[in-house]
Amino acid sequence: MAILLRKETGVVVQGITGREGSFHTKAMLGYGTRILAGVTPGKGGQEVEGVPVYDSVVEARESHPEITASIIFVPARFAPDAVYEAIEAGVELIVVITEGIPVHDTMRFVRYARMNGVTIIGPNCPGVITPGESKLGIMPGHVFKKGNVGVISRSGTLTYEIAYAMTRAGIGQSTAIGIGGDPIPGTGFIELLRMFEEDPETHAVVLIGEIGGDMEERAARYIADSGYSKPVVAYVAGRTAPPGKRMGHAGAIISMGVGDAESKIRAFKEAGVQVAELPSQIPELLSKALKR
Amino acid sequence: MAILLRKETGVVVQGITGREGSFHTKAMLGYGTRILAGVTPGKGGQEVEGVPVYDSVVEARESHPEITASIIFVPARFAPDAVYEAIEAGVELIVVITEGIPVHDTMRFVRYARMNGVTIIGPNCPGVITPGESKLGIMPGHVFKKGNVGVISRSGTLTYEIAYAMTRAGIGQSTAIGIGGDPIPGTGFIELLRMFEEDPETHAVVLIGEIGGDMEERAARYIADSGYSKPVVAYVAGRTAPPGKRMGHAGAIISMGVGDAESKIRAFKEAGVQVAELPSQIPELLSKALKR
Amino acid sequence: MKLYEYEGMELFRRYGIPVPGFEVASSPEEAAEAAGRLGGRVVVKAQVLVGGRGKAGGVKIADSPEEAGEHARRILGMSIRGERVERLVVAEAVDIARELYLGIILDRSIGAPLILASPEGGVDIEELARTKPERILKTPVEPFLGLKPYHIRRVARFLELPPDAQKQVGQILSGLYRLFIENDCELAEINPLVVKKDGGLLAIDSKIIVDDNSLYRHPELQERAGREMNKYEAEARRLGFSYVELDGNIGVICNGAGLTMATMDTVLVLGGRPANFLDIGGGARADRVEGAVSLLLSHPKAKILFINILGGITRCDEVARGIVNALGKAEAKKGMVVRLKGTNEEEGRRILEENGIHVVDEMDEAARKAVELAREV
Amino acid sequence: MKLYEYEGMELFRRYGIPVPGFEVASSPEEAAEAAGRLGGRVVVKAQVLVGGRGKAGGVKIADSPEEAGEHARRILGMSIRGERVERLVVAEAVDIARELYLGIILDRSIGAPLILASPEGGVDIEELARTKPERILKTPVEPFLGLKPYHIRRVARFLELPPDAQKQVGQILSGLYRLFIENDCELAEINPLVVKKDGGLLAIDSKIIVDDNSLYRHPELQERAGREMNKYEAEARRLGFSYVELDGNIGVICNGAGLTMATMDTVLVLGGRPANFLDIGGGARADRVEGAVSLLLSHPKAKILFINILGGITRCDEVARGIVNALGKAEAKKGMVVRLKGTNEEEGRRILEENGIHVVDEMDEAARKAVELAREV
Repeated sequence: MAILLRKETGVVVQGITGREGSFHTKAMLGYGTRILAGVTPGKGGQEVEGVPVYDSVVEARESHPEITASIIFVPARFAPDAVYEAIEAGVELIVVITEGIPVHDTMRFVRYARMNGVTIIGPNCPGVITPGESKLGIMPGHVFKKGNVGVISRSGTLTYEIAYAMTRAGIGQSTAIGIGGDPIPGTGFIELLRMFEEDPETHAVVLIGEIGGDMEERAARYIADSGYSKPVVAYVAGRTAPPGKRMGHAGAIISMGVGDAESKIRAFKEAGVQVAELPSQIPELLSKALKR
Repeated sequence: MAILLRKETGVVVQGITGREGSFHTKAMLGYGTRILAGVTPGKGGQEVEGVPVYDSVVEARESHPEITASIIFVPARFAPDAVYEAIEAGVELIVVITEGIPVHDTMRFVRYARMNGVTIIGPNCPGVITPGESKLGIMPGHVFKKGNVGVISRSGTLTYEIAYAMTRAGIGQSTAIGIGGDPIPGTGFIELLRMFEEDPETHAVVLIGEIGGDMEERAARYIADSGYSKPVVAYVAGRTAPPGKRMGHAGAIISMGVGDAESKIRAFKEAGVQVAELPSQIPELLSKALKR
Repeated sequence: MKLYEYEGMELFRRYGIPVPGFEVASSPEEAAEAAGRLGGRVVVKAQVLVGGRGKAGGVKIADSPEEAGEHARRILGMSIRGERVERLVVAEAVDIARELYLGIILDRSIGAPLILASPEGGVDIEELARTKPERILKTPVEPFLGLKPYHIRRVARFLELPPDAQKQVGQILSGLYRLFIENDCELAEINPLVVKKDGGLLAIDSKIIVDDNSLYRHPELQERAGREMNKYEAEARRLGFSYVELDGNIGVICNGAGLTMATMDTVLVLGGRPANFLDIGGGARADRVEGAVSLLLSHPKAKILFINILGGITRCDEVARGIVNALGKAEAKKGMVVRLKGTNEEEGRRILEENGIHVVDEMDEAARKAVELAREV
Repeated sequence: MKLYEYEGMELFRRYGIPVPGFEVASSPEEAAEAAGRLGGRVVVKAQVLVGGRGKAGGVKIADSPEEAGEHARRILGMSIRGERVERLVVAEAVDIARELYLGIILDRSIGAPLILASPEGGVDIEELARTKPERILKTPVEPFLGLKPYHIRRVARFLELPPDAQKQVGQILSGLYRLFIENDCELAEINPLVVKKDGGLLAIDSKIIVDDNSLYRHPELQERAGREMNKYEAEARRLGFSYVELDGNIGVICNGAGLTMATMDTVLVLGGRPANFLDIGGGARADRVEGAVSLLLSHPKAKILFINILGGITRCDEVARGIVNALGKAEAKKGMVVRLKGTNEEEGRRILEENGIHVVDEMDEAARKAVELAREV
């Protein structure tokens, strides 16, 4: 099963002719992603890695009605426009790779997408991968392996580190989602936990949190209150972070007394979630949880 | 069954202390409407016809969580604010009686309500009545009678005229809705036709249209394309209306070649809908349709 | 409320939409002087709210101030579809390479602004919609988001403009959208939007309709509202009635727009011709009814009166009193049919019958009677 | 980006939020002159970006220009939580009846602006949220709709203000909301908002944080960004790294914010203390890596270096070359642990080992090694 992304999912790449867009189009095609079209305004008629380029998402979807997902590699100033264009054109899943989008812009397109029933992953994220099927993102595909553990993370490289450790320990992933490091992600922990709950092929979930905001605390409460049926293992990065300082990600900041790692770790523990002290402990915790 | 409004529906009256609001509160209470609270900012703590008045819809709902519907008697300049307040407070059905709201304001709150899953009836409308159960509007209750015919109308007085004719002919109504005479109604013919389709107690539907826009044409297409299962009888007012002139209702205008009565009547006939030439013919057409 | 071309052009200028130099003139002398100031060739255009002024001879090109004055003399005072020309626009003539269409309407079916664009401008857009719908781009704008760069790109592509014109289209469309939103427009149209020989874009005609309900927040427009009305329309407006004149001879007074239209339709179906639409609204008291009845009693086209009231909030006794009072003050007598139903019906009927006015029970019967009376006059 | 109090007060003024008369001074003389111009009692306030200046003695009342000058002499140059006071605000003293709190934050959990209001102003809002949460009103604003009259009524009621103050609250809250939106704020706070003895409202302190990602559209702010940084922070900013200083002695360089934090956490768990957060980002080439390594080699606090790279888009060979280049140019030698995994791992390892740098395979092992080395220095 997996969630969000399948082998069949038809994809359009927005910003396909750019350096990032073309590089990752090649990598995604190599992984098996079904990229049907690309979009760069003014470059309609060209081709990138054999993928036809259109001037607009509407035109791309007219020619390829099977497109239901988009991945956006457009610079921060133009990314919101690309999101709205994709929503208007009827795309159902939008992965926004772009980093550095002003949070007021993100707030608007995230709300608008939600009101229109469109799922956004990101911005400032590595994307989504369903190992062995399709990759809608910039993660190195080889560290992932098909399996039964769902991964939800606010981080990029740390996710690859953890996925790689899992893979080496023989624990594969059903789907792995990097929700992005910005303060307002399009899709949060709870929505994805819900999707994994309904996915019969997912037997356990890894949550990789970090300082900033209270998404981990809310997820912990959701797990406790909903009687979440699958084991959850968590890791929270940023125990050394001082208050008021942005730790790389725009969202990784302890502010107004909210968002430190201890609060999140405590919340997870109180919700019965196994918390790894080091990323390297996750495979072992998962093995134990899956055996039960 | 009926649609939208039942005996149990808990109601708040926004603008209850005004002349219109208090007058119709009394009339609605007399009809049996379950009015639990009223709202007028700054008048919290007062009573109108025994109904407690609050400063805000949030406070009214906190004290009366059974409130799911609102009726708005607030002047045009303040009505949009009242609608947004009701949406934010979690009301599910909002009847906007107010006439003269700028259409750009209406466009915004209608879209916003739709995105939030809230049903708006109106603005500039007589409201909704489920005869024998509840009345959320300004129509004279006695012309209606419990029965099996759904009524959907863009008009006020004309609806009473037709309902009265039906009632005298022994044909009662399941629910009657005046959607209002403005160019952008919160709820249109098609949505209500759909609700009546699913209501087992509704055996036939009367559609009372008028010039302006193409809602009648779209409803006709919907009836034809969906294979609508219940007989529909229609009347279209405004055959004498000249183009470019507003016939009372802000929405009753033939403009840019769209909206004349002939086009609507033709569309209904092509969709197999019985069209009455005079309002007085409706009861007879209904009797025939219901006998089949 | 419809704006005159020059009012729209002034709005265009205010919103950064390029327009040719122009002046407004209301005499041949002013027109000649304006042409002199503008220099070179000018266009003299009648300012009317109805369409079709070109075919009616209301638009002329002049090569000199003298010629502009001569055209002005011929056009001023002209009647175009019943509207007298009081004012002219004198505008710089433009070297036109292509004519485009660009407009924004408030689309009722989607409940949002809809951009209309066509590479075939200068023609009647309704006509084009019928004959070549594929030549019109319709692209909606989400009012909560406003105009986005992708709308501009889409429109520029459809208008077959070169990439370097995109910025100018963006400026024009952004200006038109802001104008549309900030002025509560139902329609804001540039037709034609011309591409000059040098590639630049220029709006050379405007059509703007502002929502009447919004006029309270546009005081400068509210002052001007109703300026094209005749005296009966102005009086109805003053009294707060919805009122529209038609060509028939049966004056119609009802409560409620739908009932009024249905009443007129019934008259038509039964062989009569209504003289007007007059809706007294809900809850009218005697004085308002008196005003409505007096208005039609004084109107030469309404030979007989048909009053059809279904009382809800409106009380029949108040209606009856209003009718009686109007009749008492009227100079001319006219045939009258009254149908009265609903709240306080008995009292109303009593008042009317005491004053010798017969009350009919049913709408169809009343309409039939009115049509009969009208045949006799 | 945090704004100084006076910058916030200037924004308040620009958005129609009433503030007392004030001037900015950077010397005792300027402070005394400002006090003279303002007349009467004034408050002399240290301008720092950290909190707690009141307790640190950074806020004083003066009854005369001379006294203002004396206060200024004492406050200027003061260090408040490590921040040197360079500037003062000299403001009219106000007769205060009540102190309120009014702020707008961009709430992450609802993804919308959230208005915070409390009748207990002048105190730390975080503290109040812990101790008396019921005394804080939280009301969200839908960004597509903006501030509505019902928000204003709700806030005015909660602030226990008389009905005639509602208009003034509306003006202040509308101004604050526009300021918040137009300046891409994460936080815009008036604390306290005071009710004067005469009933009027006045904002007498500001706290404003602007989203760093938005600075490109606020050029006047972008110019000032980074002004509070020390030389290492400024250098890291120039090079485009995310960089934060801590109190430990192990310099950390990683790719990716999450991995950097996790690496620091691992150091901590294994008994060490990181000196910094330094994320070189994705796809860094040799020159960028060289810059990062050189920065920490020159930093006195980083006694040993721990480089942890998981290559994806980042190539390990480029990382290795960057490290070698930096070491070649460095004046001081420092202990170093390198963990390298992923794209072009073998090549990177070869380059480093040719230059005598041992590469560790696993992150935990590497961290343990770094902690050991740090103990020895």
